[in-house]
Amino acid sequence: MEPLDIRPDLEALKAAYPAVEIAEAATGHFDIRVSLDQYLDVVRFLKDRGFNYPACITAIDWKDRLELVLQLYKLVVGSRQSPLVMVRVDGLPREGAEVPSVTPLYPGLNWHERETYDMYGIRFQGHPDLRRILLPDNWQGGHPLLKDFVDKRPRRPRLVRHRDTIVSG
Amino acid sequence: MEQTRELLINMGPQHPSTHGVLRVLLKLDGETITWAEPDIGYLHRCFEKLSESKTYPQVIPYTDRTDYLSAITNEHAFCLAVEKLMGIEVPERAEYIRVMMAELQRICSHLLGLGAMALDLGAVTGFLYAWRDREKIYSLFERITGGRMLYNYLRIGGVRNDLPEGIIGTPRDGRDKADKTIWGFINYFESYVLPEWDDLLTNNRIFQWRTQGVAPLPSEVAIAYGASGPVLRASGVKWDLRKNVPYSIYDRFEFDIPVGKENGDCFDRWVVRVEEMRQSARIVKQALQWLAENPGDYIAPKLPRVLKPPKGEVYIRYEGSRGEVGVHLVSDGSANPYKVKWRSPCFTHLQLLPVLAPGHKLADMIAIIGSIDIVLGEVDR
Amino acid sequence: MTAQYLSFGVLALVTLWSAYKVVTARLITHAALWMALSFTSVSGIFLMLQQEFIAALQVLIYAGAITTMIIFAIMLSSIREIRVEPQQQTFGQRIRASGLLAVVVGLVFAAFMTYVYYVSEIPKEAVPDPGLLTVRQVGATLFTRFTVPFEVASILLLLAMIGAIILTAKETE
Amino acid sequence: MSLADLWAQHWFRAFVTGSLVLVFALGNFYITLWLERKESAWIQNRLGPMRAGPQGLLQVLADLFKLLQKEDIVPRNVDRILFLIAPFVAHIPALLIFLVVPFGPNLVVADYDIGIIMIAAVTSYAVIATFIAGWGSNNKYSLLGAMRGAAQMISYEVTLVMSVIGVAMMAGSLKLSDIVLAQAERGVLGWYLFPQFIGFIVYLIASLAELNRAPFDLMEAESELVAGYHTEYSGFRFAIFLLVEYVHMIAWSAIAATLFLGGWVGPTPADIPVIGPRLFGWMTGPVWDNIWGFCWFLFKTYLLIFIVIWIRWTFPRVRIDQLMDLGWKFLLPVSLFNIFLTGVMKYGWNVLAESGSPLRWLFWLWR
Amino acid sequence: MELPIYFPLGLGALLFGIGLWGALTRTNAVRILMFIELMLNGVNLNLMTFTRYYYPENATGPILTLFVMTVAAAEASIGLAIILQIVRNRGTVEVDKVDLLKG
Repeated sequence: MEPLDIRPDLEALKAAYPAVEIAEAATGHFDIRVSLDQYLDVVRFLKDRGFNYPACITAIDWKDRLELVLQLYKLVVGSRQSPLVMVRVDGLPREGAEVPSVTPLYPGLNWHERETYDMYGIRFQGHPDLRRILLPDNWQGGHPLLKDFVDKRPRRPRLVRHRDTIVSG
Repeated sequence: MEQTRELLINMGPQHPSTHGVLRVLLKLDGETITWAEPDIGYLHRCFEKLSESKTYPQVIPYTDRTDYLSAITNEHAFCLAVEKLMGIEVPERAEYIRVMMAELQRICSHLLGLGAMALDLGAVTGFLYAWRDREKIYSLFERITGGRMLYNYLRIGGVRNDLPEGIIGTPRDGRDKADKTIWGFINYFESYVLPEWDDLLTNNRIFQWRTQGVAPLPSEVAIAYGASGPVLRASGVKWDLRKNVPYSIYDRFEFDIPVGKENGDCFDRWVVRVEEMRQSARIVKQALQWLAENPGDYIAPKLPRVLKPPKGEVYIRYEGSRGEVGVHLVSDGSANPYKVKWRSPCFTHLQLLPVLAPGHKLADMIAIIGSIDIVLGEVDR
Repeated sequence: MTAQYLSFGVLALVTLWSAYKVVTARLITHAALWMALSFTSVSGIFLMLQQEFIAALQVLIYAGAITTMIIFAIMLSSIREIRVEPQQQTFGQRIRASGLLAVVVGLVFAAFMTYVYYVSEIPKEAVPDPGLLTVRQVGATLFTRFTVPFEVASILLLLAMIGAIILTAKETE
Repeated sequence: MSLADLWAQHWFRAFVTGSLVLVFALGNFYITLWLERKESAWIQNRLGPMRAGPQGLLQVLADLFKLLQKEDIVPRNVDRILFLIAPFVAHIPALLIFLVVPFGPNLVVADYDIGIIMIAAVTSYAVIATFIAGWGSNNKYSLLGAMRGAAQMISYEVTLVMSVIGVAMMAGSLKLSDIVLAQAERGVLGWYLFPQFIGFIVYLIASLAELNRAPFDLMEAESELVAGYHTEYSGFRFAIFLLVEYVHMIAWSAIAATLFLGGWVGPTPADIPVIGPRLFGWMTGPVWDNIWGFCWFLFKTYLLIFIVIWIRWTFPRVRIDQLMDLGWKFLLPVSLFNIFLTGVMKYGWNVLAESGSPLRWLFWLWR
Repeated sequence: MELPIYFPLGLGALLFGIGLWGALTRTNAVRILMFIELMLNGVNLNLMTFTRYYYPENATGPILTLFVMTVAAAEASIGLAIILQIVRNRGTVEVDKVDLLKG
């Protein structure tokens, strides 16, 4: 059970794609900052280098821009400490972001991409069946996990006036 | 000539054997399924949006509610993530208590998963036996944490309260003390319950008819679809995060990882889970020995009332009872987590249904759903 | 004495009424069920004639096997038109006209039977209550004097089964 | 009109014995339903009904009243007559079987000398009753369920009759009372259970499938979307279907007890070698024979009912295609082999009887 | 048997008559098969009546009826198989519509 070292793979990636920034985070995973157009090639490159296990794909809303995060790692039977790699695409516009889908490469991310679309509104080109997964199909309220999301559904009138009954201390 | 036109039916969301509010759209040609599509979202409680407006300790009760059948493992995952983010050192006694509770919870959740699958296949007695043993674990948990199913027992940095007096008991406790002391339960569990499971169901001819050869899952497809936990191991991939990506103090325990054959089918997923319960019992025994040898009461470090972890991100992978639970925390230095992403194994396993179901009979669909053992709380979050 | 007339009268009435209903029942499934009823009452008459073995066989073969087979055939064959029987306009007249035909045929047949009955030298008066024919005797003669017809009948059944399977097996297998 | 010559009247005797059989069936239905609840509770280590009456004995009464007072909904565009008569047609086979079963030495309603064929003939009505129920309730799903149930019943009816022929060959007659008498001579070890063990096992499995019970209850399985042919029934009519299922179960257990376990044959207290005649001598005589016979018959029937219920609560459900494979490809050949085996063994015993060679004891079991 | 013989004989004849009448008038093939069974039933009934009234101890009567029943069962199964084929090919089970030989 020898610890798995993925540094050579990252050097090879750096050699292949110089524009990529690779950094090791304090909490033990590797961040790979990628630009939008190189994203799919980098993921394909990593897959060929043996990163076969799709952990999950999600997005982070930094209030002015969206950042897509794809987590992969090498599932090598008998290995220890197989570190996680986060492929990050920053600077996506908050509405109408278009990102190539990785479902053809990793079928396991099919629903994760649909959930990210459902929650953040990032459209994935090439996804076999991109529609909302958790929210009802006829949901018009926008994408809930965005920081500026306001629930526009009509407020039901509150039947009992809450304030008067309880004498709050 | 008049073809038997395909029957489109939907199973659920109030179907008795879909383990909660899952709706599966099925196209049937006569008796065989030609197309299956799960439809989820009926139990979506926006866990991730909620936790963005809560402080770190306040999020812990929410994590219980995701996979409500193994609450301790979820709490454990979240606490590990925060501790890694803030670099908190957890006292050793708390670590042992956490591991013991997590493994007991794994036994309990497997019992229910196996019992529910047995019930769907018609073995009502198997289901009730699972219920009986779960009650014993619940009475233990009630004495330790106060709750029976959702505990809010773990705290960031340790546990809320120490184990009550005399709950560990002595290794000689037998069946009579099964719900009084943990040793009593473990001895009762290993000597009486596990052999009974094998006789009642695993070696039952009709059970084997219904499950063997149903929905085989090759290991490459399992890995490509992100399967994890018992489903992945049943397909012959020896991958257990407690061993391969050790967290907490799991590297101090020795236990082995049950693995199914290459094309693991429903029966292998069943056998792997039964075997895993045996391994969890072994871990609990080792934890109990350590807890008995060094009593103490230091269970949680002094932490400021309002936790403000440094800016940064963490993604930890935890071996939940149903698979790999991923917690991705992003913190901006404030008291509230900026983003919490809960990578749920059941959510990922449900993607296997459209791959596994076609070609099988309608009755097999029940066995398939039972064998991948999904909990809708975790699927919909 | 009257018990026999009474029971025969009831059974005969049930048989004829259900046979008539088989002809005139609008839905074909009803016809099948009426047929089962007529088989049952015929088996009742066999019981009256103290032939239990044949009565039981009648129920077993006719009311059990053949009716079920016909029901399955109805289900498989004309699912669409089960509900609505094609009501040709002339259907009504045809039935009424042919009702006459039934009576004529019945009379001709009965006349022919009575002629055969008188001309043949069968002993005219009924034999007093004879010893009952036990199944053992029937079995014994079946396998001694009638072994060849018995084997031929079994081959016939085999052929029927094979024929039915070949004709109806779908090509999918 | 004294009772004696009244009894001589055929119709009066038929009426009395018929009603006695009906009382026997309903009484045993009550006890079997209670036994099913208690036994399943015992197997699943819970208590079962305890509140209604001592040990829950009145619970079944409570169930029946609950079902009786429920509104008997007859859906609108249902095939009215068929829908209404279906439960009662389903009753015919269940009750007619008791006609032939010997409860005691001379406690038989009508002892036909074609006993077993009569049972086979009567059970073919169950198929028609299922179809009537399924077709009557006029909904696609219950029709599908009915056809599936009918198919299952037919394929297992053949096996059922074949498995019983072995017993008829051993006893040399189809009359059930002859079969019981034959077993009486052979003593306890001589019951047909031992030589006909294959037949007994095949009979048990086939009768479970015929009853749509235990591992073969495809129709009520919640995993199947079709809830069986009695989906549209409610209230009283549904109670009748429940009654039919249990009376059928009792009937099949009674037949099994008669054919394989020697119906009313059993040692009575008077037969105890030394003290028997002196101490219990007064208990002999025709009336007492009937009473002891009936007790032994009940004991054996309930032993088999116990086994049937036990099987139901331990085995999971079988899939429809496995069910058909088991029926046609395994049970039928096995029962045919059993017939062949019995024939050879009996012939061997008779042939060697003349030559008197010790080899004969090899066939002793089939003597 | 006080019942005069021509009572069951008459019933058999009438049963046969109804079977014949139905077979001639109805057009649904499955129903025609039913009438054939009815006719065979009539025949059986007559056979049994003669056995019971004149030759009760002679076992040939029941055996002949047994053979009639066997033939009836075989004929019914083959008939239904053929009907299913007709339905599969022609789409209808109405006898008067299946007139391929009209040329």
